[in-house]
Amino acid sequence: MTFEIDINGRTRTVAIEKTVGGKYRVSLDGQLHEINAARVGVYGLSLLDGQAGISREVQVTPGTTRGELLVSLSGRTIAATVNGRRTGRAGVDAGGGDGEQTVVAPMPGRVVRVLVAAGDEVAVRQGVVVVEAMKMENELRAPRAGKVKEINVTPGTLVEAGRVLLVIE
Amino acid sequence: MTFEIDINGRTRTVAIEKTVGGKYRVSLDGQLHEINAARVGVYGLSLLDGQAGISREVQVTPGTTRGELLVSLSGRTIAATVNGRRTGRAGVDAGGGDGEQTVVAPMPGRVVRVLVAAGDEVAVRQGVVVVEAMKMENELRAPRAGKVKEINVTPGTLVEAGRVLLVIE
Amino acid sequence: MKILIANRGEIAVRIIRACREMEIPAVAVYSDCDRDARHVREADQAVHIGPSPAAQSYLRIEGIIEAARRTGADAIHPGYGFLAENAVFARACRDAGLTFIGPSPEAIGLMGSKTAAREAAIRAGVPVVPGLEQPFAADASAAEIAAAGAGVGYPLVVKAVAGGGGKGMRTVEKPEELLPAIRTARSEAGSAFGDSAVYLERRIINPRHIEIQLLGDHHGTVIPFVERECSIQRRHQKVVEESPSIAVDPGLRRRIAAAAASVARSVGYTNAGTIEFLLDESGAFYFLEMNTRLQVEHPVTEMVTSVDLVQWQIRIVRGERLDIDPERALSPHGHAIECRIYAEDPDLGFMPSPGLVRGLRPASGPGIRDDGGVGVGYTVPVFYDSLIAKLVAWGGSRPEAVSRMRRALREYQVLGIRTTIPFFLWLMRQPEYSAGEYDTTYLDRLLASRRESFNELDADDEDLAAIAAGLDAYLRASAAAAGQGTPESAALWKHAARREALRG
Amino acid sequence: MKILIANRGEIAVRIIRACREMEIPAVAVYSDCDRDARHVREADQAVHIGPSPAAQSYLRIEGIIEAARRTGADAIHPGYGFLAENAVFARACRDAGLTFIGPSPEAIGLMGSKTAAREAAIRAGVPVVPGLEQPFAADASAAEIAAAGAGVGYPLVVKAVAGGGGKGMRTVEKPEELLPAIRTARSEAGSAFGDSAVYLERRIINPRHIEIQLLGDHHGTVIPFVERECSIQRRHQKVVEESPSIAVDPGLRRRIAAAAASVARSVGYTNAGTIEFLLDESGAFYFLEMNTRLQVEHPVTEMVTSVDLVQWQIRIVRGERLDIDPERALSPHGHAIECRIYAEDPDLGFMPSPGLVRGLRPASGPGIRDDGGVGVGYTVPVFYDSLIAKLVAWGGSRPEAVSRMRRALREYQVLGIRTTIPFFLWLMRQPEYSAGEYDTTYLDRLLASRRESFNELDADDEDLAAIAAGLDAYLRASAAAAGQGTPESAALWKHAARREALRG
Repeated sequence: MTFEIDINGRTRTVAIEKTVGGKYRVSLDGQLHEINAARVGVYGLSLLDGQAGISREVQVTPGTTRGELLVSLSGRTIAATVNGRRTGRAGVDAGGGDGEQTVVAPMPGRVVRVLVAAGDEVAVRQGVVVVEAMKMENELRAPRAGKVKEINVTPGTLVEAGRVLLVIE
Repeated sequence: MTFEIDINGRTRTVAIEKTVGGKYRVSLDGQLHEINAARVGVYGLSLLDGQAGISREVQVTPGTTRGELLVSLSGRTIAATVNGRRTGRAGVDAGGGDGEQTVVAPMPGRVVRVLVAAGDEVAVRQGVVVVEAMKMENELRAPRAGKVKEINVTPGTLVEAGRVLLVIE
Repeated sequence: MKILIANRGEIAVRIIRACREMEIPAVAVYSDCDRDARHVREADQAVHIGPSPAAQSYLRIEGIIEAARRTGADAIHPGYGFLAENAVFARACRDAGLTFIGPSPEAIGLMGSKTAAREAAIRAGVPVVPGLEQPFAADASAAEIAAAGAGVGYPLVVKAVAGGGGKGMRTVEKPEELLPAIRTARSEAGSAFGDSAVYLERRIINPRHIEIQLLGDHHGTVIPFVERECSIQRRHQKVVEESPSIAVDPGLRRRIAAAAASVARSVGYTNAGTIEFLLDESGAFYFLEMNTRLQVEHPVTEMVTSVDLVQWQIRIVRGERLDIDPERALSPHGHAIECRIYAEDPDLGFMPSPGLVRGLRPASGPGIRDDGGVGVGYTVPVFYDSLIAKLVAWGGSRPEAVSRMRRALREYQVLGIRTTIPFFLWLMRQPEYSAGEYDTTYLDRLLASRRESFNELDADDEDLAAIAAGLDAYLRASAAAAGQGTPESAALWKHAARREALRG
Repeated sequence: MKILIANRGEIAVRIIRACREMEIPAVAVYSDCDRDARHVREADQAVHIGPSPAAQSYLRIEGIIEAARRTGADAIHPGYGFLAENAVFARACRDAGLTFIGPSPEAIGLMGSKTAAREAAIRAGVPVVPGLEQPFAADASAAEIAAAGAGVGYPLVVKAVAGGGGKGMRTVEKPEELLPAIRTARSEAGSAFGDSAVYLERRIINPRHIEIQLLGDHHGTVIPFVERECSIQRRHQKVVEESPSIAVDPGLRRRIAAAAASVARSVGYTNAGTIEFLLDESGAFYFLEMNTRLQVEHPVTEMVTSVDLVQWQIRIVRGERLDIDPERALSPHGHAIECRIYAEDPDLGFMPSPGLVRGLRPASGPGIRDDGGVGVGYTVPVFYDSLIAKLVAWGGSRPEAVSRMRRALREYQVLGIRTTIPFFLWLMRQPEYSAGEYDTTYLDRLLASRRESFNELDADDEDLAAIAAGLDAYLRASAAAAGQGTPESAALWKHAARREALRG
């Protein structure tokens, strides 16, 4: 089986072939790994990589938006989608074409400030909208550099989780 | 729905009727409880009982023999079966009629000593067979008082988990 | 005695633990979204007190007093936040014949006002940060405000009179920023504490935030403890606390502790409280405010002094005498560090990350204490503070505590939502942090210049992450094809297969 | 440095934690049934070393040395049990150019023999329990054995020369019981340690088991620590350990510690080791044996002395000098208690209860340390010791530690298998235990007269247990009818419904 994995902003091709007794021949972008894998708990995988038996426990759980997976190891968590854009499973976070990205409200709240205007150039992680929720003002940031294409809210707007606030192209 | 629960050696009749929003009218042997129940995790139930909201977290998991449930609360764990003997789900631990009980090997091992003979009267929790396993000699005990009906092993016998060693009637 | 805990989350769980150790029944209260919260599951009784918004549940005084009455509780522990520093609530408890586990309503009323507390400190001969002695009137004109700002001098800090925890607080560098800052601080303070009054304080340059925990009994004894160092703050919110402070030597410790105790004694303070100070580069310290309650960061004090502060809060209201050796209270045993694990995404500017907790494995082992507040299957709600656990590491020395914290952070698993764990893993590697060279502005300065993700993996780990995502999809597809359903049922199936194998 | 851990379970996890804190890569080894064990998951590398029976994996010296070679490990930590006290293994490591993290093969060989160790103690001027100075020959006649028994006097104890942990040990009250006891002890010792030699010791009446942990560096320094009290034993196996002992005052502490240190110095002992003593009612103490390794119960010492023993084991082999203040090592800070959580059913005579761990929530919070060895989804195998976790409670005083232990035991959840937690909950309520009035025979005497279940619930809890079993069946039936499958998927469904509700 072959999967296209979008992970940490890159697309990787993972081809998996089961060999014997929990062992797998995995080709990652053409590079071969001999992986010994065991399920641990509901979301966990214990991986041993190669002769040296490099050991990592990796947790793969559904994320908070549809189709997104959270992959955790070594204390870090990164987002991934599997065959994501191709199967059309992308949910509220899908901004459209490859060139567009949206800023969505991660939880219900009230828009306090809009820090950019349509047409502005923004840098990656630049603050764009401030939403008050969970008793704090929270600055939402641009997921990538680009130009602000549209702004769907104004200060005072009450938003639900998942609401698209702004589109960057 | 009504269930017959064998728990801690007693049979209890539990009739359950859902009312509203996680609340249940539960009749336990005819005595009424207003229970507010919430699932917590895969096996857990958070119960609030009555106006006083007596709170207990109860974990109900499959046990190590078929059909047996382990019910844990307040740091203790007791065995239960639901409609057990009636639906014929009882597994290796089913000794037959209500009057019979078996002593089974809980893990693979070697029989070291048999402490009783067929026909002997035994008291509840009296040691009956010693099995060496997990590096220790382990004394298996009678689950209830009665008479030893049959003995299926002799010292030296290698036994698997679940093997019936002895029947008490 | 039976104690109702007028709170939720980790602090409610912490108080339940103290109750259980003292064999006192504990009653929880809960809002709609907290039905399956951990504090409800672990209490002996639990009472529903209203809808999810705090104003309709955890902040509703009558509902809480009614819950105590219904369950036969005769004492109320307020935790921190919510009603903990609300003199009206403390008085309502007294009027209802319930013991409020905290200071008197009078002490809360006095010290809960930052401006009144400053006056008390001045009377006790303790230096305060220069600033206004009165809050602005609600209708203060722009000109009045500008004049007051000029009088205090820039940079200055706008502070809410009520509350704590860094809410309703703004730093102002230049006169033209003052009005907008006051507006925001007022609105935040109003929604957080129901009191929008604000005042001004001079901003101390490169200060450390040092605070003194103290306990006072009803027999006139006040015991101050070794200081906590809380200078690691993000936008005035503490995120890491330690005890002792690397910047405080035994002589300074005695002087600050004595100052704190004299303020507390001067107002007849009882129960647990904390006096916060700013320490400047010259070693001078200034009274900042008093928190008339248990603090979030109380565990670091417990770990270096062997004192259970929550148990003492209860013993004090029972009339017991403090029998803690004052010398030991000021002699730290080892070093403790606390990281506040928030349900926030550090890569999105610490945006809250509420949601379903799908898996949870707190760190444990040598020197580690986890004060957790959530369980697996619980949905972290959008209605409250996003603190889900406090991870505390103890070591014989500060470097040992830091090493343990790093190890524990890597061990800690919270699945399904984002947390601040990756941020702490990064922070614990910063050379200034390791060296203890920081002040309250350190973290904001560091974060302002940072653009990289806190979740960066090295190339090999990123490869394994991709492989794991692929294998996960592969195994799920295979299990579905084999009709085994979820991994849970697959695990059962594997177990059955193993048992067969052992028999064969 | 890279350390291979030639062990499994909780002690392997403990050592991995120490490695991580010291930033040393850790390599695990595993047998067939341990593929998904926690120590494999948490190590940096892991190597398969053979089938499940220990003789074919964890006890196979060549396999372990080969694993070290393959992964580039340059040091081996043996943990306890398995090869930890095997001089042949320690020598094989040395020959392979690997650092053995423990004493020299010579010290292991000398002190690992109980009879040789007794001679060493006698030479160091330390009193020993009266008994045989040599083990029986394999072909000793019944008459020789009877004569030896009469010489030592009854009651006496048959003891294996090798090993430890209470295995191969039998108490004999009357001459006619001696031959059968020797037979069983030999067979147990042979299968546990590969050495069936046994000898006899006089049985001390109502003794306490007191032991002294010590560390020795390669520069001639030996530091003894405050004693551990390990008298709570079931059939010679420790189940609860504490530090300090309620029966030892500072004067006695100094004398026992000095005796232990002098034995260790007399044999040039290095690294971690423990000398066990019996303490009789008059306050006299007798050398019993030496364990030339880390002990299961080392955490209680760590918790009252602030010393990380495992880290020190590593630092010592690196050539570091012990810089621990000897005064502090003998001055306990508070009180610590450890309960060994075994996968055993206390209601079936502590029968092993292997099986799938379906859920796990260790206790945590103030004063609690969990040294766990298993994870959710792991099947506790039938091949090894059944210890799955060590729960340690610390308090400012012994009563405080006992209260915390009780609280933590109630909090601890291990789902799917039986454990000894209910037994400990019962033990912690026994008046003799609370008062500290016990000796090594206490627990066996108490258990002999006991017939009730350790899992007894009060009537209300038993009602709720029945209701829960019914509700569980009801909810599973409803979920199945609604096509929702397992509770896991139901939880997801609930989560989705909530999100919808929040939007609406």
